[in-house]
Amino acid sequence: MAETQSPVVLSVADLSVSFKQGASVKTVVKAMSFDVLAGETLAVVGESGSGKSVMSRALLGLLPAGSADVSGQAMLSKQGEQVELLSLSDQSLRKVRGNHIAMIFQEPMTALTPVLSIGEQLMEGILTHQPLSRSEAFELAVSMLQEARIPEARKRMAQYPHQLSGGMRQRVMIAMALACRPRILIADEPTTALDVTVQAQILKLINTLKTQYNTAVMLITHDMGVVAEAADRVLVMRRGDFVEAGSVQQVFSKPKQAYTQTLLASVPKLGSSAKQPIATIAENDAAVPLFDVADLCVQFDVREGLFNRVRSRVHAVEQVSLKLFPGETLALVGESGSGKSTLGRALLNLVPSSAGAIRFRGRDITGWSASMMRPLRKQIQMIFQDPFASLNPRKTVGALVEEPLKLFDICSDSERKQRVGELFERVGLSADDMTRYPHQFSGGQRQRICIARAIACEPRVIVADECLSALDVTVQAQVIELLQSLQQELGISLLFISHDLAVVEQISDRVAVMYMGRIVEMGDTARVINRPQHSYTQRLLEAVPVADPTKASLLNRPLNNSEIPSPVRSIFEEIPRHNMTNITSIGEHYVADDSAAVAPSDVTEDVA
Amino acid sequence: MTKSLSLLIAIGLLTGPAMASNDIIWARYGDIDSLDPHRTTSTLSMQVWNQIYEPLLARDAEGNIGPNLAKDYRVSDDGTQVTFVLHEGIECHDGSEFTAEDVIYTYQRAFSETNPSNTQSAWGPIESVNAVDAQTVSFSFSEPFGAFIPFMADPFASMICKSNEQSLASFGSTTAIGTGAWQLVQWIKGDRIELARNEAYVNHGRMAGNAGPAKMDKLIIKVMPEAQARLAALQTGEVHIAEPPLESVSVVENHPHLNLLSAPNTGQNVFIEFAVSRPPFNDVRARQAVAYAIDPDMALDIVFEGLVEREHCTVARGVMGNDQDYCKRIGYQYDPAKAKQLLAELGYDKRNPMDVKIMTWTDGSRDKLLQVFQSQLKQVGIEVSIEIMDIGSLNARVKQENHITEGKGSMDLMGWSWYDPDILYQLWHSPGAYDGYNSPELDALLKQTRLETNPEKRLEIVQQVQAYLIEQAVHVPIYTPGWVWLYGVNDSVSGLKFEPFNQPIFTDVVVN
Amino acid sequence: MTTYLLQRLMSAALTVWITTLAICFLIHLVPGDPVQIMYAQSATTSPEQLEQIRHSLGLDRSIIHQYIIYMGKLLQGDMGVTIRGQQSVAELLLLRLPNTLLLTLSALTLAIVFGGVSGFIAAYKQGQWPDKVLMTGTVVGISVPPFWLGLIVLSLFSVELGWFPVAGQGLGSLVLPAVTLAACQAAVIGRIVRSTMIDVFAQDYLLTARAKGLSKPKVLLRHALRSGLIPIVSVLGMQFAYMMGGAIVIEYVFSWNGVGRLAIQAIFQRDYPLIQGFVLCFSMIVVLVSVAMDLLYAFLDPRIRQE
Amino acid sequence: MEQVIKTPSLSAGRLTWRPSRLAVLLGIVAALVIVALLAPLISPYDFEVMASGPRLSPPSWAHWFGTDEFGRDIFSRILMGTRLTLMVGLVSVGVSLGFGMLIGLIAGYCGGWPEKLLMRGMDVLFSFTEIVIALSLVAVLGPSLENAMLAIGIAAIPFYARVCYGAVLVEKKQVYVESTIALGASHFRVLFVHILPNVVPVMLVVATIGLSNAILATSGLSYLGLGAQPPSPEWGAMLASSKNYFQRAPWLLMIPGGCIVLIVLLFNVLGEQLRSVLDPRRKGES
Repeated sequence: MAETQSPVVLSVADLSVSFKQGASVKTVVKAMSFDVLAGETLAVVGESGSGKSVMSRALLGLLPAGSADVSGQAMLSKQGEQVELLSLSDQSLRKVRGNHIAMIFQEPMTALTPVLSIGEQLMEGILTHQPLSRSEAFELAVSMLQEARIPEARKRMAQYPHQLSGGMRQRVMIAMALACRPRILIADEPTTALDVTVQAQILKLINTLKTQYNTAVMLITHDMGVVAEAADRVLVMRRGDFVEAGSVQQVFSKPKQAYTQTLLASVPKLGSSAKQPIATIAENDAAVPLFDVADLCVQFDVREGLFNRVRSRVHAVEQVSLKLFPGETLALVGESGSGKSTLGRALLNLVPSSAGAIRFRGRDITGWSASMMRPLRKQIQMIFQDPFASLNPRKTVGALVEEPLKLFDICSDSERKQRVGELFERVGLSADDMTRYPHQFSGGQRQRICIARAIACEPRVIVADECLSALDVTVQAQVIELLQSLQQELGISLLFISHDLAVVEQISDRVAVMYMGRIVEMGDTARVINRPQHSYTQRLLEAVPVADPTKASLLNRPLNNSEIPSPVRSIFEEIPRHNMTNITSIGEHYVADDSAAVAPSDVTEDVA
Repeated sequence: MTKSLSLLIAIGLLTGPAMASNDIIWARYGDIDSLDPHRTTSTLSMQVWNQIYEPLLARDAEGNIGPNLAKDYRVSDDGTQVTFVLHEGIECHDGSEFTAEDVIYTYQRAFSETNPSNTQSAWGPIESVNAVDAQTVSFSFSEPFGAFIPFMADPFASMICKSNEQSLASFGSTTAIGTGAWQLVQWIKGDRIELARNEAYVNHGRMAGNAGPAKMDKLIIKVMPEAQARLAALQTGEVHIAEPPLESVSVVENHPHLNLLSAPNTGQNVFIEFAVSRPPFNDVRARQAVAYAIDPDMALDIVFEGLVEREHCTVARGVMGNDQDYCKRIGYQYDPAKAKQLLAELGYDKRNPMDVKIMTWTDGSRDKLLQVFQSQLKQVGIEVSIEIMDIGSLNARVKQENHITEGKGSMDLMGWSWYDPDILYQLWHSPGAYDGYNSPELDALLKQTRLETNPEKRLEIVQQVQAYLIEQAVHVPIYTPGWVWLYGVNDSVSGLKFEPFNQPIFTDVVVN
Repeated sequence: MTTYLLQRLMSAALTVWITTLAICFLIHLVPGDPVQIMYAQSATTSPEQLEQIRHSLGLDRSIIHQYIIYMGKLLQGDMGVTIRGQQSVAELLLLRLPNTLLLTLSALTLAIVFGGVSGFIAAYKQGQWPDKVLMTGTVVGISVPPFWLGLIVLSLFSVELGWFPVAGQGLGSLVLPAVTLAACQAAVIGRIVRSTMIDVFAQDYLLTARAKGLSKPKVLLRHALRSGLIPIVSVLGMQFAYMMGGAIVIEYVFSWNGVGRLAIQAIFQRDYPLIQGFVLCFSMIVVLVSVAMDLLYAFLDPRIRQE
Repeated sequence: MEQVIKTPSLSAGRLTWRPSRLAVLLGIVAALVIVALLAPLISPYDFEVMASGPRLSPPSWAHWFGTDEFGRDIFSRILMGTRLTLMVGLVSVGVSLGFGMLIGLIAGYCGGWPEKLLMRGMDVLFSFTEIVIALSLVAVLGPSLENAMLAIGIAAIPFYARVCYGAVLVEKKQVYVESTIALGASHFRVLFVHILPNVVPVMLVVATIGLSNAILATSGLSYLGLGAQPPSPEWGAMLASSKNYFQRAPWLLMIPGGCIVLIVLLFNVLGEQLRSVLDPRRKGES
């Protein structure tokens, strides 16, 4: 923990950034002033559009010279001398970049040059700033990779970015950034693109190295959970403006500004808001489930070699059995690649299943063709993650919402317009918006349009695939509210696919945890989240950052650095039978029998 | 990649022209097809192989036939036996002596079972060829053949040395052994042909004043398809002799260092003929209407600006039967009213025009001439579409058109160059070169032109044939000469002469 | 990489095979009788003789049979003989191919140098005046008909100024056709390079490289250009094909003794064996070059190289 | 926020300025179309009539662009040629766009064997290169403007098919396609009601630029004598038939050549403008 008397490493005063847009000027960062202290983690928090990334780039002169106008001061103290960053020439600034201030970015997939090996990219930074020979630089690079907990570091040097996983790449980025022992590390959303377990690893790594090298970290993020877990002090921004700053405890416990309060209130907190299961289900076991899935498998062929023969398959969904009852919300939880989205699509026959059976309201619909499915789609609708992409940009939103009405002949031509208007109002939009195009709406509004579209034909089930993850927290909270009220009103069942356990806890009656294509644990939400039985579920829950600094424990827990194994299997490999056992007599709580086998057995690190 | 590039550059340099001061550089629009006189009929080819080979007889500037490789010849009284006596001591390019065996070899190649000469029929009804001795060779015919002696003076009857037998696979391509004043050094296909002076050459009858070998070391014949480039090369002095684009002849004429030469007695004749296998040109009135509707004098004036002459006869100037006054009298004068009247008889008028096509071959501004005709024909109610193609395709197309019995009427602007009125036999005696017009009475007349050996009597028959062809509007003469007869020549060049039928002779040429 | 290579070669072979099929049947699409066209000028060839020739060419057999004969000959390097003059087609093409390749490769080199540099500068100065000037230049460049440019260049530099020979095969004669051919392609390449580099310049990894404190040349050349090269190389193969096509007209204008000019002559003469040979030869070169470019691509791109 | 950095040149000012430039270009095209349609009425002379003036006279008040070797008025011929040139562009682009889009749509949407078959076929056709296809077709069909247009059109099919195929693949991956299927729409509806409108703008841009390519290529064929035949006032053919007057009457060459450059330039610039307006992915480039 940094003390307030720690020396100031970077002192920013009146930093403003504006972009010229033809004749007009748009100010993105407005007169920001703050200090970064040695060895501390300062979290800069804000929703998208708050100007936090632009601000960090402005400090290093990384904004496009022609269009960005930067003013103010940023004093960096290095070896006792003070340097004003914003007035430095590009050449002098280059000596600061990577040397005194280093930076890592959000997308580990695109932040490394694809055509250069990891080693080259690490070494060039070292050689630029340090008077080392190539072999010395090589050794330093290897040791940095080892510090970043990258296994087989020496071998990695010759590898290219595409050969590493996202988490590995972010470790490489961290190794690269810290190679010259910078005074400050600016981490711009370093974990946003990563899975929650990997996020925990990376946050811990940054924290460990920060302590080790006494580097200050400026952590730019939108995730209040991450802030609570990892930061010492917080700076809240909104639309380029300073909102408030203070220690983590202070800001979380006594937020001064209304915006900060809303922000904090919107964050779903794991373990705090369990939904009461709808009473009907447990008692009404005899009710016909809407979906009854037995041993469903979805496999994708991997073609290799000269003749494109199938040598292996991706076992995206493996022996999954589940039921979805009328009116309930079942959540599918898992990390990327766990098969949860594929399962959702397979239920709708949007991807072909390779084994098992899907029954919808008692009818076996396994392997139905697109044309056979068509009448059924009136009853099963879907909402997708990206509201930007899931609306055809060349159609008016009115036409898009009207489309299901047309397809299923739900009402006469004359009533249709009115019905669309009603739907718009039902999801909190105005009927006047009908003639506009998708790009004229914000993300949250678009998701509302998607919801309107989905409920237009009064379906029985909605499959919502990560439908909240692209939204800012405040918007997310509003959409959750909308979904819940719609569900109550219309009695729709919801298959809610998400990676966010906190949201899941808030919204779902039952939850199924997926890992490598299988459901490893399934049961009433409260049971699964509060008493996880399967090792993977436990690990997943442990990794979730808690947006409460008093409960924050992520960085203090021993963490293993294992990666999720690949679901690609040879066609000759025998797939063991997947069994689940109900471990409770009241309600349900199924756990996979292979709990031990799946438990990640890799290196487990113990860092105090 | 850099290695192969430099290799390519090296090749480029190697194949670059060796411009020595003792070379004559002659640029032309196209390449030869072959150096084998039996494989091709193009003027471009003939002009080259005529430097390498020689025929038994030769012509003077007026077209009179005289000795060449043969110092003498005899025709038997019944006209079925022709005997040639060869000069002694003539050397082929490989050093072997030219004898009767070489003549027989040439004949045998022309009459090959598997691959006869393209001009086999021009040799006539030969039954056998025998060597009386090394210097005497005798041709036997099944019937008299009046056109044989003139043919023997033609480049098509060039003598090929028997020593070519040893390299037969490459004959016509990389080897060509003859007795001419120039011998083949190399033919870089598409680019140029290099000929070197034949040191052993003795001129026995060719038109050159020089009795011995050529005065210059080398004759380089380059291919420059773009007329503009040829003109430019002439202007820069890069080439000595080249055909200028007809449209820019005035540029040559006005250039301080360029002269314009014109080959006399080209034997070239350009005429219109018709597909008579179907309407409308199966009716003589339709053909006559075309002949009346066009005004060749005006058209030639516009297109050629005085470079060509109006031709009224069906045989070329310098050939027996070419009598402009006579032919003009029996020919057609520009008379659109007459044309309209004939068309009206056939049921055509401006609102119901006759819709036909006219074809010709590329280059030589013939396309432009057809444009003028097109506009003239339009005036009387004949809509003509123009098709331009290569001469080979034109030949094939004309033949095809003559077999088609339905569809659009077809006519073509055709050009032939021949040394004898026998051309009329080849064109119009059934089946004829293109399976075109024929009739029993015409066949009978044409047969006579071949059998008759008495020049006066033959002339009389030829004129009857001409009268018939013109009256029936089968063969409508337009102009002469027709193709590549103009030579832009740098003023450093002297001594360039032309044998009849547009055959330039380079043995006298000196480039200063 | 080996798998990729083999797959690439297999698809190239397939392409060439389909080409041979198309070529073999080309002659059957021609209206009229090919033999008659071939022997049109020997006025009195008898129908029996024509039949004989038809037989010797195999034109009287079934199409499949003809194809087998054609392929049999082709595999022995025999492309037949020309109709005019009965010269070996393979020999004619081989003689002129080096000239066409020389012209095309020199032009391609020029085009890559000029197009590449101006495209890179334009992308770097995107939206500023160098970009505007260069891109205006390239739009004009791609709009000028090469044959017209050729005629103007010819009359200006050869006739008026006398700097270069009008025709011929030497290095001096190469300059004008190569420059003319390169001019239009440089414009195209310039535009491709520009748009590729603009995409690259927007990539996060350049930000990473800059954040490391690397010098400008290092960022631009090592990170940006090397990454940009991969997509650029992939379109260069295509550009080479276009260039070979462009060479046909340029060869004609500048009397350059290449296959293109031969082809035009062959078309006018309806010399089908020569046209067939040309099409086969041309598409084989294009396929070979595209394979070569794919190899280069694979070599440059670690994602493929490492497999 | 990140987008601001990535596309710095995209600014409101330019966005409002661009359509107006586009409007000017479209206006010019409209004017050209009108000129082409009205050519016979507005030509000062009949384009076919010979000796409408002295032969080979330089540009003057009586003959704005001079006269050719037949004394035909070049200005009138250029006007008529506009009609041919536009027709050439439209017909050949129509052929390649029609077939190319059909192939691209089917291959891109259906996948599986139709995709393999069609795209493999396109690859082969593509490796022949445009000019070789055009030359072979002209060799087979014989030289005429119609055949040249057809040949250029056919030769460009693989290009259009590839672009369309690529665009369909991009669109097919968009979530809105899946969401429309999940909504219960038929494949036909997804392809033609949803995907097609998203592909059309890309194709429109390609077709506009393709128009200039087609005009250039056809004029090239005409120049070689393999396209329009005399006395057609097609500009390439005009160039071909007058190139030998270059030293005597340079305007015979410069005027049709210049016209080709201008019209090709026009469609190229128009294509670029359309792209910047219609194709959001390409914004920021000019």
